Amino acid sequence: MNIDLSVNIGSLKLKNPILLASGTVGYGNEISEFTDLSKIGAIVTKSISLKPRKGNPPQRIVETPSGMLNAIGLANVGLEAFVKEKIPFLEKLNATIICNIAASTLDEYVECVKILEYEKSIKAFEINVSCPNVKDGGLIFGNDINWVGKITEQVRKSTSKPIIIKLSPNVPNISDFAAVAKKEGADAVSAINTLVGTSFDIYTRKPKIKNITGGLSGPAIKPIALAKVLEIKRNVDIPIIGVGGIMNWKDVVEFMIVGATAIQIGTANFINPNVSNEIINDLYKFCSEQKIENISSLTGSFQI
Amino acid sequence: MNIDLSVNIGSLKLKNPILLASGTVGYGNEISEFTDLSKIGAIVTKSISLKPRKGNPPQRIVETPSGMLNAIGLANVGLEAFVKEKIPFLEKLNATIICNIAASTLDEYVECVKILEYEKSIKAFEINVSCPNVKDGGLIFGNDINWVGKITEQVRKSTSKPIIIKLSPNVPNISDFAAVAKKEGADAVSAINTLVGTSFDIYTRKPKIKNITGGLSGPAIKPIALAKVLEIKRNVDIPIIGVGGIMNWKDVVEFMIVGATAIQIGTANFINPNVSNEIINDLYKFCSEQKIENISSLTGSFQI
Amino acid sequence: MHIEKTIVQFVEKVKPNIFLLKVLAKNISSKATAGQFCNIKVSETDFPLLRRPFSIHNIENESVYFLFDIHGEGTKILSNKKVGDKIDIIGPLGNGFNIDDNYETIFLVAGGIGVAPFPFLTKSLTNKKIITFYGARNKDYIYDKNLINVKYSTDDGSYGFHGNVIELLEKEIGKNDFHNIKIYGCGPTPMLKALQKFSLENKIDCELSVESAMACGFGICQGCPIETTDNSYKLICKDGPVFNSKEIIL
Amino acid sequence: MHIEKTIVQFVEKVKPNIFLLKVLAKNISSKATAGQFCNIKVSETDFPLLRRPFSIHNIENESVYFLFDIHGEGTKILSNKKVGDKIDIIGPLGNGFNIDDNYETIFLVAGGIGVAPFPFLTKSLTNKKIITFYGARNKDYIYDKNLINVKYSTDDGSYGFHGNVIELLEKEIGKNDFHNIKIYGCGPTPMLKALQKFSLENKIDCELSVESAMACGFGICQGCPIETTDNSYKLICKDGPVFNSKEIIL
Ligand SMILES: Cc1cc2nc3c(=O)[nH]c(=O)nc-3n(C[C@H](O)[C@H](O)[C@H](O)COP(=O)(O)OP(=O)(O)OC[C@H]3O[C@@H](n4cnc5c(N)ncnc54)[C@H](O)[C@@H]3O)c2cc1C
Ligand SMILES: Cc1cc2nc3c(=O)[nH]c(=O)nc-3n(C[C@H](O)[C@H](O)[C@H](O)COP(=O)(O)OP(=O)(O)OC[C@H]3O[C@@H](n4cnc5c(N)ncnc54)[C@H](O)[C@@H]3O)c2cc1C
Ligand SMILES: Cc1cc2nc3c(=O)[nH]c(=O)nc-3n(C[C@H](O)[C@H](O)[C@H](O)COP(=O)(O)O)c2cc1C
Ligand SMILES: Cc1cc2nc3c(=O)[nH]c(=O)nc-3n(C[C@H](O)[C@H](O)[C@H](O)COP(=O)(O)O)c2cc1C
Ligand code: FES
Ligand code: FES
Repeated sequence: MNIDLSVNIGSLKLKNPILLASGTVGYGNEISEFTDLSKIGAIVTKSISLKPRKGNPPQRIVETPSGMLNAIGLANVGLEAFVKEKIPFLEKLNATIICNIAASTLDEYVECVKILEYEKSIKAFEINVSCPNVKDGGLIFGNDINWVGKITEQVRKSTSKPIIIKLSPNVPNISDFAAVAKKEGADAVSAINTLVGTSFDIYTRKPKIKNITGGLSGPAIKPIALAKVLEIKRNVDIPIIGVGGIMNWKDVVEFMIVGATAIQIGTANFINPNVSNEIINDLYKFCSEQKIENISSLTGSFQI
Repeated sequence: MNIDLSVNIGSLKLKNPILLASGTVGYGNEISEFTDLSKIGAIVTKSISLKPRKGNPPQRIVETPSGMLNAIGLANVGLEAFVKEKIPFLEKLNATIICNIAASTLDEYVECVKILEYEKSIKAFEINVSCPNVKDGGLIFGNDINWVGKITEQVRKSTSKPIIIKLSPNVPNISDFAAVAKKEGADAVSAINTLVGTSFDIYTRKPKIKNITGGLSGPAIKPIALAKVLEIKRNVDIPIIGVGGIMNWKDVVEFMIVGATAIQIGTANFINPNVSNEIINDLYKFCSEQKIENISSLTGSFQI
Repeated sequence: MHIEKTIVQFVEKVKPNIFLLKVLAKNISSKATAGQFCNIKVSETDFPLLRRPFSIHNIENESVYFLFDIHGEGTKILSNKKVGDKIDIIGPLGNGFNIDDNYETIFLVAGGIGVAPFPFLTKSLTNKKIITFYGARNKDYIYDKNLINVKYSTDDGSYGFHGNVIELLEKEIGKNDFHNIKIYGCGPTPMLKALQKFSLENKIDCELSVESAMACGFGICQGCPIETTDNSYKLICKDGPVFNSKEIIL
Repeated sequence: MHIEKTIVQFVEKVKPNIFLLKVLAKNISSKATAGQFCNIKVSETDFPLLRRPFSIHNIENESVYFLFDIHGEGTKILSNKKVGDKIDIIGPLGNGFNIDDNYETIFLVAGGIGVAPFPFLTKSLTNKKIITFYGARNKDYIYDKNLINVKYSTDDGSYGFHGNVIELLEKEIGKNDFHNIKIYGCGPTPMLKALQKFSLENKIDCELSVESAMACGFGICQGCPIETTDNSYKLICKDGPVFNSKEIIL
């Protein structure tokens, strides 16, 4: 049997549904020593802002039960260095690039997209309106449906590439956000970004993370992410990229069943930097065993 | 040194800050074989509704990484049987009773409270506006700030006992909900109820829980619960009862540091039905070692 | 009901996928009856979070035996225990099999690892004519120590009757002239369903030990309901795990 | 950098709270230099979630040694490994100590379990005069195998100098006439701070191996920054863990 792992996110065709999540693989340099990026559906690059950002002071991460908190604060090299140094490297590796953009103002999103519009190897933009770890922008945008609408609208006007809006899970009605994104012209949504969490040292009584709160990721949030994807799938007709706590191929199948067209792997890369390619192999096996010719047939195939 | 573990939640003085969370100890019968309920700060009884509720069909629970989903659906004996059978039993055990009430309409809350107003041994009401597993009421109330305000207002008018509003974590701005509860006369808030989550079988493609979604509890949600308590503490001057993923005395101290006056133990009871009394002993030890005379001095003592 | 820190006396792989665990558990062993179960904390950490329920396989002096197959993470951890390790066990839990002197002949019907409670039950059924019907996937999955009068079936025909255990039962019941039969069944739900049907059709009194996901195991979480024929729910952990086959909807 | 399935050759309790682990790791052993570390998956399950970073204690043929103390759940699990168990290890990671031929005398300054990388470093520093300053909580916490020329301090005075290792260093430095000294330090942050101050005041070249919480260990999570004196951040896992003491703000 011929197994077809390819999936379509709007006009974007990917060789398989496995993407690497923004912020969990940098710009591909380091992880490329462990895994073949040319075989992955796409790499979503670390959130890029117009100017470089130092990020938050340490301590930035802490482990929690089946998860971790991070408050990296969007540390990144800035748009210029990204274009000059990072894109050429990824091109050389034959990686499919989705560029994730973060910004503190509506104009900054637009400006970034306009500049990057001419980078041929960027196949799509993922618009991060949901970073919990920065003071300006971030969840001020991501938890406000009007902002999400406006940002989508303006970004849509500024690019012909597919745009994916990365949604915040810290809201009771994520499907309303997906609906707005769709209405304003988004090609897809990613769900979910991290959930706001914290952790304190009981002796010093200080937060373990300098930023006080951080974003919770990892297996702990998987049930929540699945519920958010399902909620969107049942209410809005837009391709969904599922993210949150995926550790193995079973998790991928579960996300696709509840409605994801593709998925992203985040925290799992830290533990096994080759996990994405292992998962792709495992998905082949699963599809063969289950006689699933097109993996895309899994999407939204839940039986309720 | 004399250690004082007692805490005040408004006018309600409790011998220690350890409460048993609603829905995780029934009405005390079974767990009383494992733990001495007279020594616990209080037992919060399983959500009671005006009429008995059968609850949701099986399967109702599933384990998840460091957590579990439940969709019990507020199965309960109803107000009448509660008064006749359950309260007398708890009285005999010398347990301090906080009665949790769930309802599908505003009137039902009011009616329950009015009937129970005359039960002397009920020391306070916890108003559950945040159950994720029922069709009517539940999160329709809990995620809507106007409903939370109205319910608090009406319940306040109907009772002279302390009232505690149990808040939903499925919102981006829990402190606004706490502020409304305070404004309308609540004596305290409990944070948090469970987060909406799901889990699917990848072979049958069916939800593992018949209700499709369930409420996520256990250590997985602890970082989120801590962040919610901290958010309320920094914005609203109201006693907070911390709930979510508490497994041991360290977790209790952490919740108190970020702002909890008292805490509730939920899922942990299933794993160790005597954990509450073990924690009380451990807190004594901790306070002695750290020379903390009044445990209440921990509340909100974070160093930021 | 006790929360007991038991001590591992041995864990043995008795079949390719089946393990026998023996723990020293004074309190639990002195109270247990056949068909009851225990809720086992398989690790000392918070992972896996929940306890795992297992039938009491047998009791010997102050020891309790469990028979289990490797299912997922929890049973894997349990299978790796070493002599002397401590295991935190709550038990005995639930209501076991009702032993009723009115019956002459007892059929024990086991599917797969559902055989677990039957050695203890066999021991408890003194002065009865017992026939054990034991269905397994194949020869390698049969562990029949401390069972008596066993008739086997295997799905692949590698041992005994080729087919499932209910088919075997149907075949055998016609052969002999049994009096006053009572059936005790334990196994996967599809088998129990078939057994329920069989017992109703043949008007044989039948008790079934059923399974469900469990969080607490003793009635506080309401997580383990089973629908009853009078249109309400009972709790498998507290009201069961053994129910009269007429009482429940599988 | 490799993801290697290593095989446990032994785990030994060498001191009440200190364990020595030896694994067969062909790839890692052939590439490692002193001061580098590995990121170890202590269990085969998803718990604990993250790897645990450990300095390479020593290399012998195709084996890698780690020396660790029991800190929390992860190190406890590691200490329970058995001969033949498989452990998934990523390494060698980071930049080790710079071995510079311009120096005659080498001071190794270790605080507590910070002694871990020094046997490998000692072995790598051929033809140098090495003095090892080793501070520990008390006698029971000293594990000095494969170190040379050791001067001890203990917090409680139970062995060697009574005080901390920097006080010992200050005392000893006055005594002798050392030439061309280079210091390599590893230990808890307060000790490294004191050592940094000491080396700056005494104008001695000094490299410090620092610690931080880590998620990935090789530069993809940005979780392990350290502030540098030129007002930016470097990554401890990738740019370190060894830094020149002048370069970083502790
Ligand atoms: C009353 C009762 C008695 C049982 N007696 C035995 C016995 O004697 N021998 C035996 O091998 N097994 C028995 N089981 C089944 C046993 O509990 C499961 O095989 C075990 O919980 C699987 O755990 P795991 O971590 O290995 O599997 P996983 O699949 O990783 O477990 C995930 C979750 O699902 C639950 N779960 C998975 N399978 C079952 C199941 N069949 N029943 C209930 N919960 C399940 C687990 O408890 C856990 O919470 C019994 C179950 C019940 C309810
Ligand atoms: C580069 C490097 C080299 C190290 N070398 C050694 C060594 O050779 N021997 C040794 O005993 N220890 C060493 N450590 C410290 C070791 O990593 C921690 O003791 C270990 O991670 C604790 O894990 P745990 O699960 O037992 O503790 P827990 O406290 O339960 O761990 C909880 C979390 O905090 C992290 N954490 C806790 N303490 C530390 C710490 N001191 N540094 C970094 N992360 C920590 C853990 O990795 C984990 O994510 C080193 C750390 C680093 C960064
Ligand atoms: C260390 C870390 C850094 C992250 N940085 C970003 C980021 O820059 N932009 C972004 O959109 N998401 C970022 N995320 C969120 C992830 O892309 C992903 O949405 C989230 O981690 C949930 O997936 P996971 O559970 O698989 O990690 C980051 C996550 C982690 C753990
Ligand atoms: C099985 C189960 C049933 C619950 N039932 C109720 C309920 O009836 N009313 C209520 O207010 N909360 C209910 N809860 C929520 C708990 O009271 C608590 O808020 C939540 O579980 C988080 O705490 P934990 O992580 O310590 O369990 C229930 C939780 C569980 C796990
Ligand atoms: S398992 Fe908790 S009530 Fe049955
Ligand atoms: S630990 Fe991930 S970048 Fe250093």
